[in-house]
Amino acid sequence: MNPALTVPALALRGIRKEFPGVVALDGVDLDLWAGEVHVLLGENGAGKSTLMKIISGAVARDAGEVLLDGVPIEIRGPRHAQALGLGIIYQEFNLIPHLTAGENIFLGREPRLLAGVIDQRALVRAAQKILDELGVAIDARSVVSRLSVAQQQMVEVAKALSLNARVLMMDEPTSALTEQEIRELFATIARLKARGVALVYISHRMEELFVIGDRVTVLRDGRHVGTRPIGETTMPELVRLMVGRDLKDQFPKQTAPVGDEALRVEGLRRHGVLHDINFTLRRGEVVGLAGLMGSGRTELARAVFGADPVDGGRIFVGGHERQIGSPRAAIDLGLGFLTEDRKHQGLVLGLSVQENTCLPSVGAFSRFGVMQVAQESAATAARIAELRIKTPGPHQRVGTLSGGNQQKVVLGKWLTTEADVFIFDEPTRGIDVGAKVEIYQLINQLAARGAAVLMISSELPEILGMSDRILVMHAGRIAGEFTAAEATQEKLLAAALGRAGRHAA
Amino acid sequence: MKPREFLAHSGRQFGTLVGLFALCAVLWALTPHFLTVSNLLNVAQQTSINAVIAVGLTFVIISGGIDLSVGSLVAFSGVVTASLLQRTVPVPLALLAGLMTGLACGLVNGLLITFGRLPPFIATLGIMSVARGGSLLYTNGRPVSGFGEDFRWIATGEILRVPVPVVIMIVVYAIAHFVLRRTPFGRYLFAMGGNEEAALLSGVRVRLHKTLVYGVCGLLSALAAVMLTARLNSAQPIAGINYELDAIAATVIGGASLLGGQGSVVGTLIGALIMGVLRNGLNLLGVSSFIQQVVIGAVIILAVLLDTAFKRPKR
Amino acid sequence: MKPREFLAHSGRQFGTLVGLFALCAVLWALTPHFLTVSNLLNVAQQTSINAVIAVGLTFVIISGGIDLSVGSLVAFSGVVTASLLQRTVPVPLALLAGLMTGLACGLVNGLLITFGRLPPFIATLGIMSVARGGSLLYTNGRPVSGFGEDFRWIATGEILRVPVPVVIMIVVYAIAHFVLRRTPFGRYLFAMGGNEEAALLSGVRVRLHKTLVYGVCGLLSALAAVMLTARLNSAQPIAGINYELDAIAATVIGGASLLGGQGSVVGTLIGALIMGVLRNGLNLLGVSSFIQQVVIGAVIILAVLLDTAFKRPKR
Amino acid sequence: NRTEPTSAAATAGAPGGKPTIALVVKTLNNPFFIDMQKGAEEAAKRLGVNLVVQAADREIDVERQMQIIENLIERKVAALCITPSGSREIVPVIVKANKAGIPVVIVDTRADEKALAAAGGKIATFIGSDNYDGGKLAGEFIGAALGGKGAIAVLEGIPGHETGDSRLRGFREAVAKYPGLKIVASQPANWERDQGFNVFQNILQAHPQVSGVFACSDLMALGAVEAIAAAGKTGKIVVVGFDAQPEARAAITKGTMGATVAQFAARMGSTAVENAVKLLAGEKIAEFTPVPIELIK
Ligand SMILES: Nc1ncnc2c1ncn2[C@@H]1O[C@H](COP(=O)(O)OP(=O)(O)OP(=O)(O)O)[C@@H](O)[C@H]1O
Ligand SMILES: Nc1ncnc2c1ncn2[C@@H]1O[C@H](COP(=O)(O)OP(=O)(O)OP(=O)(O)O)[C@@H](O)[C@H]1O
Ligand SMILES: [Mg+2]
Ligand SMILES: [Mg+2]
Repeated sequence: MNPALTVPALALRGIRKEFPGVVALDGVDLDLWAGEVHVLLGENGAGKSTLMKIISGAVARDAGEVLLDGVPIEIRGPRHAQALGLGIIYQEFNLIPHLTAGENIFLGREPRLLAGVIDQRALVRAAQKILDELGVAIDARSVVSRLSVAQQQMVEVAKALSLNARVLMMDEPTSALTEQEIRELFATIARLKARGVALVYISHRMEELFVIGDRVTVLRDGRHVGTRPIGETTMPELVRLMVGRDLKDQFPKQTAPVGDEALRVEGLRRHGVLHDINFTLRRGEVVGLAGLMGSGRTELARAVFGADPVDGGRIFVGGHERQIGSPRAAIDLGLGFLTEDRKHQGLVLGLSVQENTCLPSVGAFSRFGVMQVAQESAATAARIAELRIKTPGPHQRVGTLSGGNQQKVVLGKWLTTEADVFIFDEPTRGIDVGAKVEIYQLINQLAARGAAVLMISSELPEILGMSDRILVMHAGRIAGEFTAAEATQEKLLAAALGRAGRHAA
Repeated sequence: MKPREFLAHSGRQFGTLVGLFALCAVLWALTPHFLTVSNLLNVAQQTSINAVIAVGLTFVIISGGIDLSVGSLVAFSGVVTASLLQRTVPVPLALLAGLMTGLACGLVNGLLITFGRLPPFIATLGIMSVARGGSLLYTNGRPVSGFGEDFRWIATGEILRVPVPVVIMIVVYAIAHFVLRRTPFGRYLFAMGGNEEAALLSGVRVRLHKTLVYGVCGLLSALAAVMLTARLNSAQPIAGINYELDAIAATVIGGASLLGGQGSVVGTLIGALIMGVLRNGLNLLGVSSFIQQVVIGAVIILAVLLDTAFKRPKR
Repeated sequence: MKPREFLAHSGRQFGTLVGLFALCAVLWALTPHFLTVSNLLNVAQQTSINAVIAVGLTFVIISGGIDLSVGSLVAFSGVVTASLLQRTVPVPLALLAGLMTGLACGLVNGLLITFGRLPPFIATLGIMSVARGGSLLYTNGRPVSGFGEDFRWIATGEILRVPVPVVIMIVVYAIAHFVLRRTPFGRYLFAMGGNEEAALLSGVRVRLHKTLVYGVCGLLSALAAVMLTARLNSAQPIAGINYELDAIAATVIGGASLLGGQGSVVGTLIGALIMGVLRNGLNLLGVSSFIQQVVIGAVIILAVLLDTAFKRPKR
Repeated sequence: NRTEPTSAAATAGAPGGKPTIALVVKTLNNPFFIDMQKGAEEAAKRLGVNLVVQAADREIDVERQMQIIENLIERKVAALCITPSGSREIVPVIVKANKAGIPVVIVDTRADEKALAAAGGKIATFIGSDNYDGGKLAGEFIGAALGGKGAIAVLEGIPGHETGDSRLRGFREAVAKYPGLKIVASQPANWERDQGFNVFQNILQAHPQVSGVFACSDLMALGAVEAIAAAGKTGKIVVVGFDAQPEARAAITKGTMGATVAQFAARMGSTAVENAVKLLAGEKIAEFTPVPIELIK
């Protein structure tokens, strides 16, 4: 009889892993069956990624057993894991910036002409085929550092697929993707499932798991708290398992009184990227900015923030025209910009939670050129508490935090500044449901305090649930503007595809 | 902090310190001349010049750069100071001029790197050559020597029985430690070295601070030049050749990473002392000069091996 | 590719090439002796030794490392080869032994870095000192000289009217270019230098390839040693001092980043030629020795400034 | 089994009560100083004293030499023989040795007398010959060999280095006496053999008429000899070096080199140790012991 039907393809028994100051995993069991999509749920820092890294050979376990087809195995390293047919898409990108997409996809497994010679043509062909099957328009010969975050994510997916693994783990593959790519990805997952691949799927987008999941396992604080067939559970039950309490409202939107104009952009242009951008943000307002991958939302935010030069246009802050030549100038004018790519633009991974949290406010925290350590510590402690950042302490290196907790630190950075115009680019990327609600509440508080918020997001429910007003970008232009009341998912999508919507004034 | 966290945090320094003590213990066992007050002061004095230069390099290296020109700047600022002294310019003025020369050359390095967008290696390699040639031209290749006792006090004087160069070194290290740990400038160095893009987007004026850090490095080279000139009672246009290597070595032994974002002033001091003690010990032992080179290389490797053993991370 | 994309892709090389041509044009205008076949062959020969070392360093630098020991390895492999030749060991055997010496020392560098977890700067600095001391001990500080014509052919011979050293250089560059662009080893160098963690997680055997790359660098240093020994008809224990600086300079002028992940063999060749042409030109022009240093520094800065101007990104 | 330092400086650190004499040269990477070491060792053995020989890695590193001497003073050696890397830069450390009561013998390169007097330092004796005189000898030889006319080239050492500088001054002065002799090129080759080769090869391109070359050291001269061979001009250009290294002597015998200046390093080394021993025994020694400088041709 086919062993695939009697024993799990991969089984974990009593896995334990400890880092200095943290028990990341404590006696976790998990069964993965061929042909199932097994969803892994848990709060930020629950230990999901660590568990996956143990299977992929990136992290060595302290205790426990790994069984492949019922046989205990020792995973010696990433290379060995690949050879065993265990593939993974890491939560944090692991691409080589100066190599091309194709070279990244086949890194370590290049097709050869002779023993020691790479068959570059075959490589490009094979890579292009995988990318095309994924339905993304990426040239396999383009250098990865020039791809957008979403495109890089798709390269990661392609890389994992190229392994032809029998167990494939995906750690938040959709956090950087928009609807379009997510659909393509789900189609791919369905194909793999039919082929008998065992899939692990990690995501904080709860709605997704009911679309593709077969079974779901919940981790909390490194412990296994339950496994359920998808059909036999409900969203509230899972949330309760994850966070240990009920969540009343996923989008606790509160409207604040709308005040004066906080930021106005007129005729902003940047060659090939932004065309005649006009919009206004008012105090107390949360404005959503939707759009497809590559529509230029990030570019717009960078241009306003002084991170990229512009070719023309005027920017008014608090009603006065301002020249914003650098991020420093923007911050001094009361702007804050939470970047979408936390690893490369958001954090200095080698520095501590405290040093990162206070970085934009270093000037404010110093008197006569001397840092006021007490103030810094107080502010950091406040952020750790407010955002429930899971860290052994304020002096922990940010690089060792879980992805979601890193994201919270980026958020904390800007909350620590005295900004009153916030540009949030994908603020809840990688953040668990419980913490999302807290962040939404924070956004409410900011608005209530009289701040203006521009929230860029690829999650339409979030845009719809949290915005007072919604802008939609398409190909570097503002292609539509909607009030919260009139907006629907369909209207936004149509505008994002450049098909409908009315032009903003 | 728990001991383990402490090690994880300052493991590099701790390990190197153990290396330094081990080295001292070995020398103490091998020669009675090592552990005497006068010899230890001697070592401290001999270390002081390299140590002062190494502080500047530590700053630069933490910020993610490198400065090869320090040795040439030692020569250049040295001959400028010396020639002014010979023209009987008052000592404080001559010192100021020398220090400003170093600062100015350092700022040129910085500007080439920030506004000229040159890799730090190239900019400072170029300035290294230009400043060397400049010193030779300025002096016609001859040393400039013979100064008054007031100037030479910088090398020969004592404050509370501690030689002045050692006092200067201690003061420089205290200030540098403070700047690195307690001022915005120090914080920005770590941020730029760790992730320049993130630092920029967090409002750090990267160009300004990068230019400044090379200025500081030049200034410290000039200070070292003053100390060297007073010590030798002469400023040579060919002084300081290969000093950059010693200074970088002290910095890296002390735990800084050439990739930037890591390093400490205390570590650098330990690194400089390891090199100073090692050379002193080999002289005391009368080890032949060929074998000395072998031993120096081996000890540097061993010291840092010992050190990495202390912070071996788990997979 | 569109011209703009082409520039973006190979901008560094293109810019440096313009720099090289500009330099040649200036020299051609200033002296009739520059643009003659015999002089150009001289330049090529004079460049060949640095160029061969620089290839090895380019590999190391692309992989994110550094090798300071190349100069000492030139000396060490040189005296080993020479002393064997003097004991009338057959030339091919002596060559093999010399090359293996370089390879072995390079592998020691690599092992210290991978298994010893030492920073490359420290490991190779240590080996630099050890190998230098070793060469001095081995030879008692004296040169080893006088070889047969068959050995000296490596320096004096011609193949199709091209001097043998130039032929060696061309062959080395052709192979190196192929290795870097078309073999997994070359690919992995870029990967390790670009993001070591990611390379490791992709299943690249980082330790193996890192160890190997230092071995290759040592091997190429040994090849340079053979060329140098044949050229000077003598191997010296103090040969190759500061060669690392020239080689790193050639590599960085050629567009490699000391942070790793970037660089090309062609760029390095251009970089080495810029340095070679520059020195040759200054000799031809009879520029005074002090001014030479100023000019060398200034031209290095200018060449790379010109070059960065070509790839100034929009942001 | 550590021994406590004995009170008498003259016997400290010396196993068996033999006094220790230190010889500090510029560098031991140079055969000239190795010869000096050999001479000193031979004398030390003969006279029954301990000898330590120390040097910096780089000849130009005056500060390192100062450190070495300071450390030897700490070690309380009985006498110091020094070849100064810098004639003026050596003065402060001579003063230190004076203060520690250690007699100083200067070898090969003079300590600057004015600076020494100004600093109140004193040395026991100077043993050696003058680089300047050697340069003059070389100049006179080349003038005679070329019949007083022709184009000559010079290979300098590291720019700004004192040793090379004095040799050059002597050479230039001697050549100036021949109106028909012209120095058409004078370029640095940093004391290195390969640079001697490259630089002279380049000079030959620009000045093919060169008929004589003076190199400030034999290393560079031997590099030039190979460059001449590569250009097929062996025997047509008079090469004069400095230091009389065995290889240079061989080249002179072979006829590929014209002459070299000999300074008798071994004799300087042995005389230095002999003088030091006399000093320790309280004997009087001469203030200056000339060592002949000779042209080998
Ligand atoms: N290298 C490391 N060093 C120290 N602590 C670590 C390291 N890697 C992970 N941790 C800690 O282990 C715990 C689990 O982290 P993990 O990344 O597995 O969480 P996660 O469930 O994937 O969270 P998220 O949803 O935020 O991605 C966290 O507290 C994290 O800080
Ligand atoms: N570094 C870069 N070099 C060249 N092109 C880039 C770079 N970064 C982004 N682009 C391009 O600019 C366009 C817009 O960028 P981006 O994808 O960040 O926009 P976006 O609307 O914010 O999308 P998303 O946030 O979903 O990634 C895309 O076509 C992208 O490929
Ligand atoms: Mg995770
Ligand atoms: Mg974006």
